[in-house]
Amino acid sequence: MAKGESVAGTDIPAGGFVQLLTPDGERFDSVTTADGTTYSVDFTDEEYRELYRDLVTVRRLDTEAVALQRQGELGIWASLLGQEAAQVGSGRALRPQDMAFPTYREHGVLYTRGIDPIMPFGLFRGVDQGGWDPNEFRFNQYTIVIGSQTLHATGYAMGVTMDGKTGSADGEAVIAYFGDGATSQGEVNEAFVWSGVFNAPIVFFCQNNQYAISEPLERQTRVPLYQRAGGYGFPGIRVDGNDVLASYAVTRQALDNARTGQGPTLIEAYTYRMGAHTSSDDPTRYRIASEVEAWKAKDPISRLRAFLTKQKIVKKDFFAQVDDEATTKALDLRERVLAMPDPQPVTLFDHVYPNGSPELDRQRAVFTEYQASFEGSGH
Amino acid sequence: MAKGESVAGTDIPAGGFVQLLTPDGERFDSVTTADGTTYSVDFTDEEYRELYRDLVTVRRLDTEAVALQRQGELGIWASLLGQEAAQVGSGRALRPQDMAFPTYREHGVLYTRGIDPIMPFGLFRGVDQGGWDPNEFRFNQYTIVIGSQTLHATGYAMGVTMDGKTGSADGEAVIAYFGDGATSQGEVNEAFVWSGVFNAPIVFFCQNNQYAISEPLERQTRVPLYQRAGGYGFPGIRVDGNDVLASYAVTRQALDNARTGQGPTLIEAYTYRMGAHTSSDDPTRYRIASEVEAWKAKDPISRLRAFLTKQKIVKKDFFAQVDDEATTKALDLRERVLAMPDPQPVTLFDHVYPNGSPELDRQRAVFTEYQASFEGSGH
Amino acid sequence: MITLGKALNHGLRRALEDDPKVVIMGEDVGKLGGVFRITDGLQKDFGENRVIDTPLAEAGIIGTAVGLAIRGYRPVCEIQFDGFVFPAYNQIVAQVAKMHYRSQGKVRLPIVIRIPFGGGIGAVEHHSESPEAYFAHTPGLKVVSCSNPADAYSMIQQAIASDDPVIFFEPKRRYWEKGEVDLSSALPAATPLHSARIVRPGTAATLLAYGPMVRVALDAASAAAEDGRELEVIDLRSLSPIDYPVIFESVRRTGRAVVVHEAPGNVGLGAEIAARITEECFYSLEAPVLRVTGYDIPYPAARVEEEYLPDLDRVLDAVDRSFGW
Amino acid sequence: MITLGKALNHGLRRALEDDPKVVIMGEDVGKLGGVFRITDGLQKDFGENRVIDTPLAEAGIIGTAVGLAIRGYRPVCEIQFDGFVFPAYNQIVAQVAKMHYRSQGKVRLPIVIRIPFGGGIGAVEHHSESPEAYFAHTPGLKVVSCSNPADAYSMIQQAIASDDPVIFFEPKRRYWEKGEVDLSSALPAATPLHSARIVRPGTAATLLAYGPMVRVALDAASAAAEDGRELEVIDLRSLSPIDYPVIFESVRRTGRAVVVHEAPGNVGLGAEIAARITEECFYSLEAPVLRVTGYDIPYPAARVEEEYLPDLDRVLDAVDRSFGW
Ligand SMILES: Cc1ncc(C[n+]2csc(CCOP(=O)(O)OP(=O)(O)O)c2C)c(N)n1
Ligand SMILES: Cc1ncc(C[n+]2csc(CCOP(=O)(O)OP(=O)(O)O)c2C)c(N)n1
Ligand SMILES: [Mg+2]
Ligand SMILES: [Mg+2]
Repeated sequence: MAKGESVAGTDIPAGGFVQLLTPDGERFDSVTTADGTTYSVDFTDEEYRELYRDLVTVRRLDTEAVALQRQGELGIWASLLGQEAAQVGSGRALRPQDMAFPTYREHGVLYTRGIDPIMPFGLFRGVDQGGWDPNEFRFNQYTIVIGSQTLHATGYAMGVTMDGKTGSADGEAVIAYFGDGATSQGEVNEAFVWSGVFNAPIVFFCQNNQYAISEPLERQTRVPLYQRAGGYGFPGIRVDGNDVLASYAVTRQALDNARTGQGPTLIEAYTYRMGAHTSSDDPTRYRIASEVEAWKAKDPISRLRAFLTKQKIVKKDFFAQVDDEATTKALDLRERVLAMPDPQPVTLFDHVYPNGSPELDRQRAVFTEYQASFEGSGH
Repeated sequence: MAKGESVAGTDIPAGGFVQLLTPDGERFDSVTTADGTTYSVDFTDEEYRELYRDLVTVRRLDTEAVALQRQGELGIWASLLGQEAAQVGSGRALRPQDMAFPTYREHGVLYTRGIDPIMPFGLFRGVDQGGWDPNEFRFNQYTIVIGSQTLHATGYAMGVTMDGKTGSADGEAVIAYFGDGATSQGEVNEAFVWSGVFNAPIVFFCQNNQYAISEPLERQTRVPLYQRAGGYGFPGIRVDGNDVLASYAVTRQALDNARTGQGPTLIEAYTYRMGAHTSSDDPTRYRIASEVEAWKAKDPISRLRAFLTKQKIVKKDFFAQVDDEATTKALDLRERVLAMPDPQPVTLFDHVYPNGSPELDRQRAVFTEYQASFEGSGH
Repeated sequence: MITLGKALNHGLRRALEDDPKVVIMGEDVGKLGGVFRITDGLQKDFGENRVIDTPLAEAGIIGTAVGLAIRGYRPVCEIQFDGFVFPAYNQIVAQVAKMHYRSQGKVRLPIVIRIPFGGGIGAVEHHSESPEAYFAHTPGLKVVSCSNPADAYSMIQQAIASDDPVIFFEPKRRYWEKGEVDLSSALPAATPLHSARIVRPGTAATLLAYGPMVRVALDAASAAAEDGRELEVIDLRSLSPIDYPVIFESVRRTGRAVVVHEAPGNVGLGAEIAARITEECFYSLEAPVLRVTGYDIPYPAARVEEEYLPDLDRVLDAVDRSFGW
Repeated sequence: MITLGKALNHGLRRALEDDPKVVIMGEDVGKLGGVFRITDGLQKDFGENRVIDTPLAEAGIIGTAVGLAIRGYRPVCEIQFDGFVFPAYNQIVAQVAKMHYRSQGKVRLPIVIRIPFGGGIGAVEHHSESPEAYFAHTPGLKVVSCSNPADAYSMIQQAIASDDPVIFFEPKRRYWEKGEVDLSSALPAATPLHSARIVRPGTAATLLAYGPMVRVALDAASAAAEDGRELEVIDLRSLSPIDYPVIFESVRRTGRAVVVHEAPGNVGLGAEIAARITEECFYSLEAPVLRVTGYDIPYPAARVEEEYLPDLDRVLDAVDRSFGW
């Protein structure tokens, strides 16, 4: 394995990024950026296999979700197809004490946190709003309003500092996920302002999948997104988001910088949304097939597979076995999604306020009485 | 006059800026920044005198306004003391066809546009909301909500492009004023996004007067503000905002770039708010006298005066004459402010909608009847 | 027969044709034609300068529209979903609503802000809200909502032609409902933008609704008619100002009124309408004005939204309660 | 006797003392002590980690407060003036208000958002607004307003101690009004945060007010008493939820009600209160519930604001009209 020649950092050329694994499965030992940082990974064979398992599994679960949506079992689904490496790489880079703030597409990150993948399905099926306890899973609730979670993550990170939980190798770090489109939101830029001013222990992880629904990157910026960071006083770096190794290495480094008190980093993971924006979208209206084809050649899974094969890290039946396991997981997921019960109507009135409200109690009582009036009437 | 040695540009060191006139009145012929741009001015003696007149006049009018406020004749006043050079320099750099979007402090810019300085006094006296026709004066209304005008300016600039009024030397350009504090507002950063994406013919002119009310610059950024621009794909430059010549030169260049189709520039005019934030503020609570003293030595007026004197550009009684003229203007202003009539109560209901509203007509009628009921009752 | 969505599309097209200063702007309004296809084909035919795909920033959409309006343009802004208008709220209430007043009439902002609103489409959070009260409570804004294809076609054109800033609420779950639209009709012949309309005459009680709830009110009236109770249904069309003369006249006749909307009841439009009717028709009322609204909860999960949304049964129940007073 | 502003300062100080998780954040809250000096001296005594001067970004203030709350803190955010809350509106209505519901009770956001509100101080635009209806209409938020120093002292502590997100409206023109405050009193002994209070008993009609208008209502009641008309004055204190039992009981006794607030009347709190009273006390009402409010115009220039603001005369005029019905 050669020493990486690509030079990347705050002044990498457009299109340049940190890459450790080429689309053909060639591996660079390390990459050194212009600022002198060296990125590398040192995985055991089993860890490589584990990464491959993750990638395949999150894609397979995603495929199942797409199917469930088509069959009317989910109201909508936001597929991560094509973004597996960015998500698995960054997600695996998190240490147990770290906290993640996702958008609505980070099913892969969720999976790598060891969370039951069914967790967000309540939201997409429409049986609930997708609520869970962020602190239990060190994984915040999905956020639908574009960009808002970046401020939540920043505030949480300020709290980490206030709690004295930075400045050492076992400090805590925070990661905020968002898309290329989100970089245009005022709130996201305010998160950059605040993180710089308070030297917050945070990593901004932007999955630049080239589109915000139909709008191509040029509608959000005319320079590479990672460069946004410099104007707020922290480093920005672009990584090959289809390379799980580089995504891991760069995120791990940035998180460790954050936890040791060196403040924020913006990571732009350069990737591509292979599917529709969501199941409601029709990408053929705004992008051409050849573009999608070109990105297929950069697939995050096939390159790791090529590497594993070339390096003889895996046994003959490994790939089939992984596929089988993933399918088993997917079918289990399907079964459990189908079994998700619809909420009881009267739960409408629950959890509006921690302390409740007499006005709501009144409305709940009226509602209950009204519902009861239909009993036996076949309503 | 020596060739300026200071090198400034998108990579000038912290504290470095474009300067053509030192606090002692030394003049550099030109300054060349790292990106190769050379800034210089080529004024006639009369033009130098005119600039001096402007500086003294806007300061004198401001002093009068402060006095009027103390005497209870204005509800509030936002003094420009210390920022005269940034405002006169940039204001004089505008060409007649250009459009300015001020905050609430740009009385100096307003003056250089040839506008009667009484125009904003309705707002500060409380007899109106400060409304005028932006297109008549090529000077938008004062904007109080921090940062909002930067988006208005951006939209206006997009309209300039759509009207085909860029791309030549007599094209139109737009300038948006805002403070250091404003750079933290999401809306201002959105204005940067949009201006980059649409290559809008706009100059963002940030008067960094070191404070947002009580908050020092460190609460908004940990790197120089002009560097914010790079991340949006356009140049940023810091200029000595207490140097009227440099402020003129840099703004003129940026405006000409905008009008000829080269897109936005962010100018950070490095200056100091010598007075209180507004008449309601007490700066002794948050800053020390020695800091203010240090900035006094960099006064924008005294340095031009020193230059005019050394260069023998003015006659003996010039300075006294300018002071006298300014005082005459100030007293005239005072008189006219005192004569401003209070609005008629019923005008409350005017101008809510261009097309009116029957509901408002009803409320106006009720109000009028109610008012009439007090007639003769001494109410 | 065309759908309400298509009627809006035709109306926008005609506005673009009629006035070169009209520009459409928003997220995904170009090639995609908007997530609901309301601007379908317009960028292709009018170009990228007239139909502008914007950065993903709602404050930016409205803020730049203000600047474009000062420059002489007539921006028609699309907010993708009701729940995403809030990043633009500052620009709308502090700038769009106030600039004409601030300038003593010297600055007009002929901006239309289109917002697909309301629930019933099985969506996730933030996609089913009814924020109209936030805007109706804001002086300086006019607020309207269409309920059928013919109105959609004329009202969007009237809103664009008006020099007032108009918040234009589109009943998203009715986008696919069809109706007759005379695409050759001239604007001046249309019902004025701020007029309410009696869409079903009746004598027993007055139902007041707008946008997506007009259909529900009409269905309720049909059902009541089978039981021999003739309900009058008024489509408000304009939410601020409200066309009160039509309402008062009706309620004085019927003596009973029920207001229907999806938004939470607390400090909603129904409250204002109830209060005004009571002030003006006190001695005509046989019962208090009743409200059938969303509950005072965040919009709930899709699988239970039908329990949240006013429906025929809840409207009839309110009518019954009014008669039982 | 201390001022209302000072009472808030004492209340905030005590909250900081009582719970190490309480943090104050906002623009100029540190050395300056806020533009109204409500946080005066607190940063000096509690440090920069407890009293945080923030960047000039209201969405940032509320958005980071959400994150701090998830982390276990209890942020008390200051919005400098009423008119500057709108950049934070998205965070407030889409996140703060909804997160507990979204999470099915798993995430509590014990955030207090302090907003000095209302007019009468001769200020320029955006400094005199009354945006409470925007928040009261939003399920998931609790909204309160204090009207006197004693309430200011206890209510701010109760709001901070509450796990509900609370929008805390401070009547800025009453900051300098003095009253007795028992600084040693224990919180549990105070009137509950969401209770209304009869501040002057009466029999002839019920006046309902909150925040800055309570004083106006009390003055009107005094004046009316001289004419032999005993008005009951209720200080609502809580604007969402409203403590209706107290109100209904009063109106059933008096048969007449007048609601007073500074905010524009259209779709304001007065509308809701009028509608609810009418629904619940229909047969007790001698006249419709009347409203004395700001007009439906943007807040006007200072020199004419007294004509805009409800005052003693307008309140009495409404009472007269009620009696003349
Ligand atoms: C404030 C806001 N505006 C609009 C939307 C509608 N919307 C949902 S996803 C999306 C595009 C997001 O693009 P990007 O940030 O690149 O993330 P991606 O979906 O590509 O992962 C839009 C416009 C929203 N959710 N929130
Ligand atoms: C959105 C908003 N928040 C708060 C304020 C209150 N306020 C008025 S001026 C000011 C400070 C502005 O600082 P800066 O941008 O540096 O401009 P300067 O006053 O120094 O010229 C603040 C916080 C406001 N006007 N608008
Ligand atoms: Mg994207
Ligand atoms: Mg400043």
